[in-house]
Amino acid sequence: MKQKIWKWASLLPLSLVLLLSGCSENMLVMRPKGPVAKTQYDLILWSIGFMLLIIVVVFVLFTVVLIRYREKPGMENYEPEEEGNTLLEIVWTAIPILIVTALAIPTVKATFALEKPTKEKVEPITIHVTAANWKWIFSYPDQNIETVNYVNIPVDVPVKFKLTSVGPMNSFWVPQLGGQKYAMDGMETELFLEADEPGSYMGRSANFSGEGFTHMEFEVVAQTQKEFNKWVKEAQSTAPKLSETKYETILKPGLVGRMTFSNTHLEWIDHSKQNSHHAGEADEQARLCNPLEGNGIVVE
Amino acid sequence: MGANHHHETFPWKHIVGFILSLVLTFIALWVALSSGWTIKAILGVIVTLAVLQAALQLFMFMHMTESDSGRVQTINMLYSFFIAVVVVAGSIWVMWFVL
Amino acid sequence: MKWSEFFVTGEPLIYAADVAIVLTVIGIVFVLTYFKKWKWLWDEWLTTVDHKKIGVMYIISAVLMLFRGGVDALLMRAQLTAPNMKFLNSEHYNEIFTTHGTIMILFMAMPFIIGLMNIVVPLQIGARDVAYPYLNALSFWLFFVGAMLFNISFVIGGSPNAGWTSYFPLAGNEFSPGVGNNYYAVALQISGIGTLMTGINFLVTILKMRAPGMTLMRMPMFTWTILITCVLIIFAFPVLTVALALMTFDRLFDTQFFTMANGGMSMLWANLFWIWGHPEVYIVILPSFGIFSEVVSTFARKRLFGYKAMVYSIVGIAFLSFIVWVHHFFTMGAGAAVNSVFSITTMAIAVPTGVKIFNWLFTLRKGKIRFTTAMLWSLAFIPNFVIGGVTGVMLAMAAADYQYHNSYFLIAHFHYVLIAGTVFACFAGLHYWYPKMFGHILNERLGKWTFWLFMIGFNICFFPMYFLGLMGMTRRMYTYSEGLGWTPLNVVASVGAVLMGIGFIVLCYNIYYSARYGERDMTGDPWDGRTLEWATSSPVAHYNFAITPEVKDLDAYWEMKKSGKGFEIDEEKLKPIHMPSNSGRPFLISIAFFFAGFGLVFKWFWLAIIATIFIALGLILRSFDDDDGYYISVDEIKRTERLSGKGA
Amino acid sequence: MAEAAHQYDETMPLEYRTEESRLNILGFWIFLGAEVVLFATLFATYLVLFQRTGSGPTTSDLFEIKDVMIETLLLLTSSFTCGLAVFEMRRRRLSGLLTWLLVTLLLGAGFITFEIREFIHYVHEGATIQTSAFLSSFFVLVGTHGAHVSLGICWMILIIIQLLQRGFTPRTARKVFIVSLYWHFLDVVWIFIFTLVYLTGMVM
Ligand code: HEA
Ligand code: HEA
Ligand code: CUA
Ligand SMILES: [Cu+2]
Repeated sequence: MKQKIWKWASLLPLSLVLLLSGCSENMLVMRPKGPVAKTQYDLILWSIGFMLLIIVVVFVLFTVVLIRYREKPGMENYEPEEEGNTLLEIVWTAIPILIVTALAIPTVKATFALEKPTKEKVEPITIHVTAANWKWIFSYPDQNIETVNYVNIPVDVPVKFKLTSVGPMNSFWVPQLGGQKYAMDGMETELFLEADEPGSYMGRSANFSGEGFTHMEFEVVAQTQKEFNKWVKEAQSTAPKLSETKYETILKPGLVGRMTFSNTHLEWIDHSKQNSHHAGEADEQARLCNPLEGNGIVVE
Repeated sequence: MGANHHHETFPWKHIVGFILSLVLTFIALWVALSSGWTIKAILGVIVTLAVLQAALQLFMFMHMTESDSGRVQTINMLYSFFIAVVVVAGSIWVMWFVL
Repeated sequence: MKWSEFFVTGEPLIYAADVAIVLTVIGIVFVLTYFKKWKWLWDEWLTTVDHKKIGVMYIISAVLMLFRGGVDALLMRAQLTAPNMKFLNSEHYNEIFTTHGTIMILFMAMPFIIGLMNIVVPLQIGARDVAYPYLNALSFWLFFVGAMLFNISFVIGGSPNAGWTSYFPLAGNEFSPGVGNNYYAVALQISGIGTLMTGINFLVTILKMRAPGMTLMRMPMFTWTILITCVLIIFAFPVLTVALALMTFDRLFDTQFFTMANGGMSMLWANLFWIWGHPEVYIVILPSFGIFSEVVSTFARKRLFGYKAMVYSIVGIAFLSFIVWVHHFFTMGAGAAVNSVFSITTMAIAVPTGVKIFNWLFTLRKGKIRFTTAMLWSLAFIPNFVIGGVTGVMLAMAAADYQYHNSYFLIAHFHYVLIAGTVFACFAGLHYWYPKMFGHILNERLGKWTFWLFMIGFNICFFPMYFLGLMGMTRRMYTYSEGLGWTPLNVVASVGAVLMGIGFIVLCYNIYYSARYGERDMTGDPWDGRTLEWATSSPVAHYNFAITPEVKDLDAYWEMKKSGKGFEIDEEKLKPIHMPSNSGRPFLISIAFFFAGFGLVFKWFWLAIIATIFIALGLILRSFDDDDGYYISVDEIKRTERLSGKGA
Repeated sequence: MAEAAHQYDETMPLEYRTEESRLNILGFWIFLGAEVVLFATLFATYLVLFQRTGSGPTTSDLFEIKDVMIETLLLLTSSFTCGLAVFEMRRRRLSGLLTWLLVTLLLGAGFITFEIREFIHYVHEGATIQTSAFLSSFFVLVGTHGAHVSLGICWMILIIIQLLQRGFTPRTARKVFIVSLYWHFLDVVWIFIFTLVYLTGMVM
């Protein structure tokens, strides 16, 4: 029995070490590439420290108790009786309160900080994000560009994502740049992110939205300001115009590849306004959103 | 205890309760429609009046505190009102940003 | 509607299920007929109002549902083992995680706990039965038909597929046009009503029917946790009732609560769902804490350390559980103030829970620990649950949760608390109270095999998921591509799941084996127990206690034994015992509920209306029912007591 | 329940005389606690949605104070007469009990009639349960209350029949008492509907 418990107890820390060393490459959350993700990363590390401490204390106590107080031969007349111990109980109420406080303060600070742009001096760039079944549409109102399933951003510039959705809720998540926020129909949520380093970052929907949800990935390409400007120019001059009919076909349930347009759908519709596209056209909407009537989902 | 109840010959308690509830209702009506106060003040007052009137029903008509379970019944009602407030106020607060 | 739409078609898996169901039904009918057991089934089970039998039926249903939910889990793990698997397509995967989550929480964990509480609570407080035996039967049958209704969706009409949380607008008509989500709304409603009635029933039972001398502060800890759980049920389930009703209206009558048009608000669903949903997870964990308390103190042979603090901490947890729900949607944008407040209330729950953990550890300290199977489950709970709990606190940190939300980190958290908490407790309770239910002990050797297989498998399965979450793997993905580095950990997880499956099979075998060869429990007190249920014979006489025991202290039976007498039955003091009569009505009313529900699911309103008339009829008959029950004579009690070796 | 089910305690009102009755009354109180939360959820829903009228009418377009006041007074009075019924019961006057129960029942029926008229009126104006989130939540909240009142009426009829058949017994007395709790409770709910739905709707 004794060995078994030891073996088992050693399993967890061991696997922890293995996992941390072997897979850290892929642990996107632990490899932040921007100030938002960095804030969260610091908070996570801070909390992991306390959690490990708690786990160690409990595990050590547990093991010691189990080994020392097993029933052994010769204990027949041992009649343990004990009611409690107020002092001890105060200790293990007080210490958790302190730990929780130590966790709560930075949490509240970070939570408030993440509502604001990451930099004060630099004017943020605004990008509207529309989640639709099952693709991500990005609109740059100032640049007058619209992209599908990928988004280019300049590094070191705060990006203000304005999120909304046509249909089911989705969640906009780019682990290496920062935590997620929901995109919901008929309303708008705001998420500030920023990249420190040029590179390509995986983004995906984190909230289940139906059949094609698994494939709702997008790429965030962080570029230097110069490259970004170049891309904007190029897109503005070479990309086709988005027409309303084209836009409707994009909205149809299904998967699409990447696209770029030199205007945005915001010109004629803003899904974040309640009922902007629904009033009186519920049937139309039902037709659009009903997966059975759409062209079906294309899955590899 | 409700035991004293059966010795009474005239339902004083009920009549007083009824008159009070009418009075409270009409005050609420006047406050809402004719007082001309600010919306906040009106809402505050009429909600308070409603709570008063609910308490009135519970004590005057429903004999909440009687029987050997009176305490449990009272705690139960108070707690359910607490949860009710949490649900109503909480929901409004949480979704305020979209309302 | 065409028949081809009515029955789910076109899937080998489902045809296999069809065949299995038909064969099982034929098999059951055949066996019952062949052995002439119909009358027995009706008299002894379908019409029973005995809390012990109702409890057994709850547990049997729960184990069946554990099997169903477990098969779902294994199917999901099979699909996720390798990248780009073609085993399940998206539609099927979506249905499977939805039914897995719903069944495991509502039709496995809850009824398992309710089953144990049915069997144990009246015994622990020295009562003859619950406050409302008839209602208790109705509660069970409502739960049961709700569960059956939910399960047949698999072969008739199609399963719900919007997740156990069924967020709108996805769960609305626009995006889920089939009947699957109607099943969700209606089946949960029916069994939820049953649960609410159970809550009221047991609250009154515990408050009013305790043996003389058993003050609140002398109640066994399990009974305490049930008392508080009932409070949670009573105040949380009405919220679910309303949420599901609104969902039903939206889906069947085109109302606009959660729709995207005309002012509807999908966030409101999430809000209502979690106002119920968070207390719900404590509804399944508090009784588990109670079970662990009983088992730990019995096998450490010590009184529970810090009994009072244990009581206050459950009250504290229950209170807090109603003011934390927003932590399930920190990412919906309610703002920093809202998130901060709910962050702090959530983290606060760590404090009373920690008190409990340390009190258990100190109950063990200086004890005389015996490692029975029930004890192993309870011991394993402590370290495993702490892992789940502290990662819960990490989730509670709003700003950090933006990174964990809906990722496998979350999946790992809640399986750690649900399995190491609730499932371990159910297994501990099952092994511990098994002799009370069936009169024999579950084989310890097989029990330990189950334990080690399941417990190790559990860690292998879910520990890697924390890291999958940090790697960016989100929940509810039916597949993933190569090159993300997720494959090895997913393989590991699936291996763990298989181990758990094997553990479960060993458990089932153990039930069969012990029924045939298991050690009979002649004393009624096989574990040298501390609370009153061990003062009865095993299995328990249908009237429970021949005379009502008098309670002088916490751990009443332990005190009786220590004073040298045990629980003696003085034949002179026996009086006739009043018992409630059996009734077939709860069962029949519930069948009517089934048809009403089925009618609603398919919008066959004529069926729903006819069935509702039957329900009303049943209730009216009940109202005019003058049955006062019957008395068991002193002679019969004497005979029973002597047979069980308890009488003088 | 046990033997105690037949222990009489002469000092108590009839409805509390048996253990079974005491358990049932307490259970019903607890059920009412659950009902409070049920209605609170409906109120929360209504208050979150009532300004989301879509393209449909708003509160001030619809509500008319006269109808509402009639309903309110009918229900308030019925709660009073229901109290009188229990008062008569405690004085052991069957005829008084039956009379006041009947009056209560009629007032309740009057309330329901006016409510149905009100609903029909709204529907004629194009305000149906499907029109907007506001109206869905309005009809479901007020309708749930109305359904409770209708159920209460049916229940009272059953009890009147039983009283006529069996006269005063601990069982019938308990049933009267419980239905009276239910009835008063519905009045409590109505007070909040009156305040938070109608008055608030006319103010905003
Ligand atoms: C039995 C079920 C159960 C239990 C007991 C818990 C317990 C806890 N849960 Fe969990 N939870 C779930 C079931 C459960 N949860 C489920 C099913 C979901 C997901 C639903 C879904 O989305 O599908 C979920 C999701 C969930 C979320 C949402 C995350 C998200 O969606 O992004 C959060 C966030 O705060 C959370 C937090 C907590 C906390 C703080 C506790 C605490 O109660 C834990 C307290 C325990 C301890 C902390 C350990 C012991 C304490 C000590 C040793 C003392 C010292 C410790 C400290 C000072 C930290 N849970
Ligand atoms: C008490 C609750 C409970 C329990 C016990 C479990 C048990 C298990 N769960 Fe569960 N799970 C949930 C509650 C629970 N789960 C919830 C609420 C969700 C969220 C759903 C949602 O997103 O909506 C979820 C989601 C969930 C997922 C995520 C799916 C996704 O998001 O894509 C996964 C993935 O691995 C998983 C796995 C498992 C496994 C392997 C087990 C194992 O412990 C199971 C053990 C196995 C058995 C007991 C098998 C027994 C059967 C056999 C041995 C028979 C073999 C025979 C044949 C195959 C014919 N669960
Ligand atoms: Cu918005 Cu469909
Ligand atoms: Cu929670």
